[in-house]
Amino acid sequence: MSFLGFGGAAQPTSAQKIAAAEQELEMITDMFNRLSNSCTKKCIPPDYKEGDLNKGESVCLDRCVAKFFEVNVKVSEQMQNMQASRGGAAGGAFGGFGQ
Amino acid sequence: MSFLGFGGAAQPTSAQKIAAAEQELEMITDMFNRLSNSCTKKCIPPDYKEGDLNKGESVCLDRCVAKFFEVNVKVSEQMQNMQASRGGAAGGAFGGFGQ
Amino acid sequence: MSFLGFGGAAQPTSAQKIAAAEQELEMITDMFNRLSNSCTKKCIPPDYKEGDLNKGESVCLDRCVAKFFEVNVKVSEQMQNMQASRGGAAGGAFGGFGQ
Amino acid sequence: MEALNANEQREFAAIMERRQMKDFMTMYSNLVQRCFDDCINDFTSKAVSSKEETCVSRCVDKSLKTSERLGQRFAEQNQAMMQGTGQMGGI
Amino acid sequence: MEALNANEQREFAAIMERRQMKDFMTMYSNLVQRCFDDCINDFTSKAVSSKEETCVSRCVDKSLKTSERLGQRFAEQNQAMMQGTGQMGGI
Amino acid sequence: MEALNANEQREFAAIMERRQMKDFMTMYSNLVQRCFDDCINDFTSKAVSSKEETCVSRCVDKSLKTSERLGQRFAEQNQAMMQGTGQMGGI
Repeated sequence: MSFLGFGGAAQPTSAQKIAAAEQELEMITDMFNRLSNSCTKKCIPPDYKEGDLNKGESVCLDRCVAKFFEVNVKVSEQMQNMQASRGGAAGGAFGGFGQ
Repeated sequence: MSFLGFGGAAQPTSAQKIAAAEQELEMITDMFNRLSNSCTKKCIPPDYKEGDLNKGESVCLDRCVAKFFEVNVKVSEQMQNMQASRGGAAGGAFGGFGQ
Repeated sequence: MSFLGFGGAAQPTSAQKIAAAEQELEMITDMFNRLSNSCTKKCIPPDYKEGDLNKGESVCLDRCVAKFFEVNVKVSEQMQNMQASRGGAAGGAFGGFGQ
Repeated sequence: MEALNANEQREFAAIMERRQMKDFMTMYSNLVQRCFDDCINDFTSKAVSSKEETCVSRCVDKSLKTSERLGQRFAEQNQAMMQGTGQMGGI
Repeated sequence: MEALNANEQREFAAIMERRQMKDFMTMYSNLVQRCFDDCINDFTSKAVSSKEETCVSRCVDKSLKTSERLGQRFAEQNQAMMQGTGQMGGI
Repeated sequence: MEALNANEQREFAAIMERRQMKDFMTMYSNLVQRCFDDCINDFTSKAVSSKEETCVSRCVDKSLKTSERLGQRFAEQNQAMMQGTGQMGGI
């Protein structure tokens, strides 16, 4: 994903390009799954009084997606600033945050 | 899993048959893990006053497994009906529901 | 991880040794991710009144890591005792516990 | 991804196809788990009650509609971000 | 799966074997995490208290018994479903 | 792991390198999800409010510091355990 500030390096091989496309697809899928999870929890009450999305739920989902992207961009910017001011890779040997 | 209504196509190769068997095993393992998760949360209080399962917990687990399978069948039927009435694949480019 | 009581067998091949090192790395990464998850939930309130870790949070994290390791050792010992008294592998065909 | 040539695109499409069944399975399993967790809370019987069955049916219905809507919005936002505008119009 | 011949079954068995260690590891990690999460809630000391230790020990015990029981019921239901009955007798 | 020779170590390092990008991505995604879940709870508008933005920024900050501290303690404990002492000094 370009907003993460990756990419660069010259003339990749076919295998590298395909692997990169695959990794990008995986990351987008993962991002969508996380967004789905979060926005469903925030917008859809788990009592299911009806099978349709009502107006309030629909609008909430739309705004939730927009906000998720905005947070994504902000976090990305903040990490790039930190990396720039540190002049190197952030994080250490262990990088997981758990969920 | 046959209740999902997959299968079909003629004369698969050895590699395909093994891959299918592996995928089936993976899906059954995944289903068991999800069921374990859900039924433990629903039936086993996290205070551990004893190391043994008491009668109530045991019965709850048994019924929970039965209900999980029944829900599985119902969801599968509902999705097959929807697919049949739509005349095609349900869902779009992004299909995750999160957990 | 040696505290699990694995290892043994004589003269592994290069591929086996590398696979084992990879598996060990994966397991340590997984363990760190789980510990991160648990200790963050237990020690860091999700209201973020400040960006820094305060004294109480820092001490809580340190103790949480120590306790996580201690629990790990205790669970490992208990399972080894059970295995020894049963004279074989614990668990059945399905072994997941969910999260 | 824009730089893939015809051959590479064909290979990538094959990889995506192999992933589709797996993704569908995960989607299905998540759906079952969510609707089970939200709708089944009575263990005085081993049979799903009609009330629970209604709940599961609506849950499936609503979850699929939720996923469809989220997928549309996600695709729009992703598109917008790729084009570098970072902004979508007016909700 | 019933259509695998002897050679294919041998290959499949080898794949399963390679998976077993990984599955055991996941099971073990889930067990540690569950019992830690449920039993350890006091961070005024860095040592596990005897009360916490008892809780962890019972948690391990009960979790293994839970998993064993669930595995039995799951296998029965799965068997029944494969045979197309979809129904188990009488709880 | 101590028994890897030079060649094996080189191969293992290459494997680790390939994993690093993936691990970083997972770390990043977890961070976004955590801070979104904890900070964004008002859906009366589609724009992130300044209050929410402050929360996200502190969440990122604190999460990275948390991860760094946990990583240090984890490495120490792991080291101690490998040496068979099983005990760390004095908190």
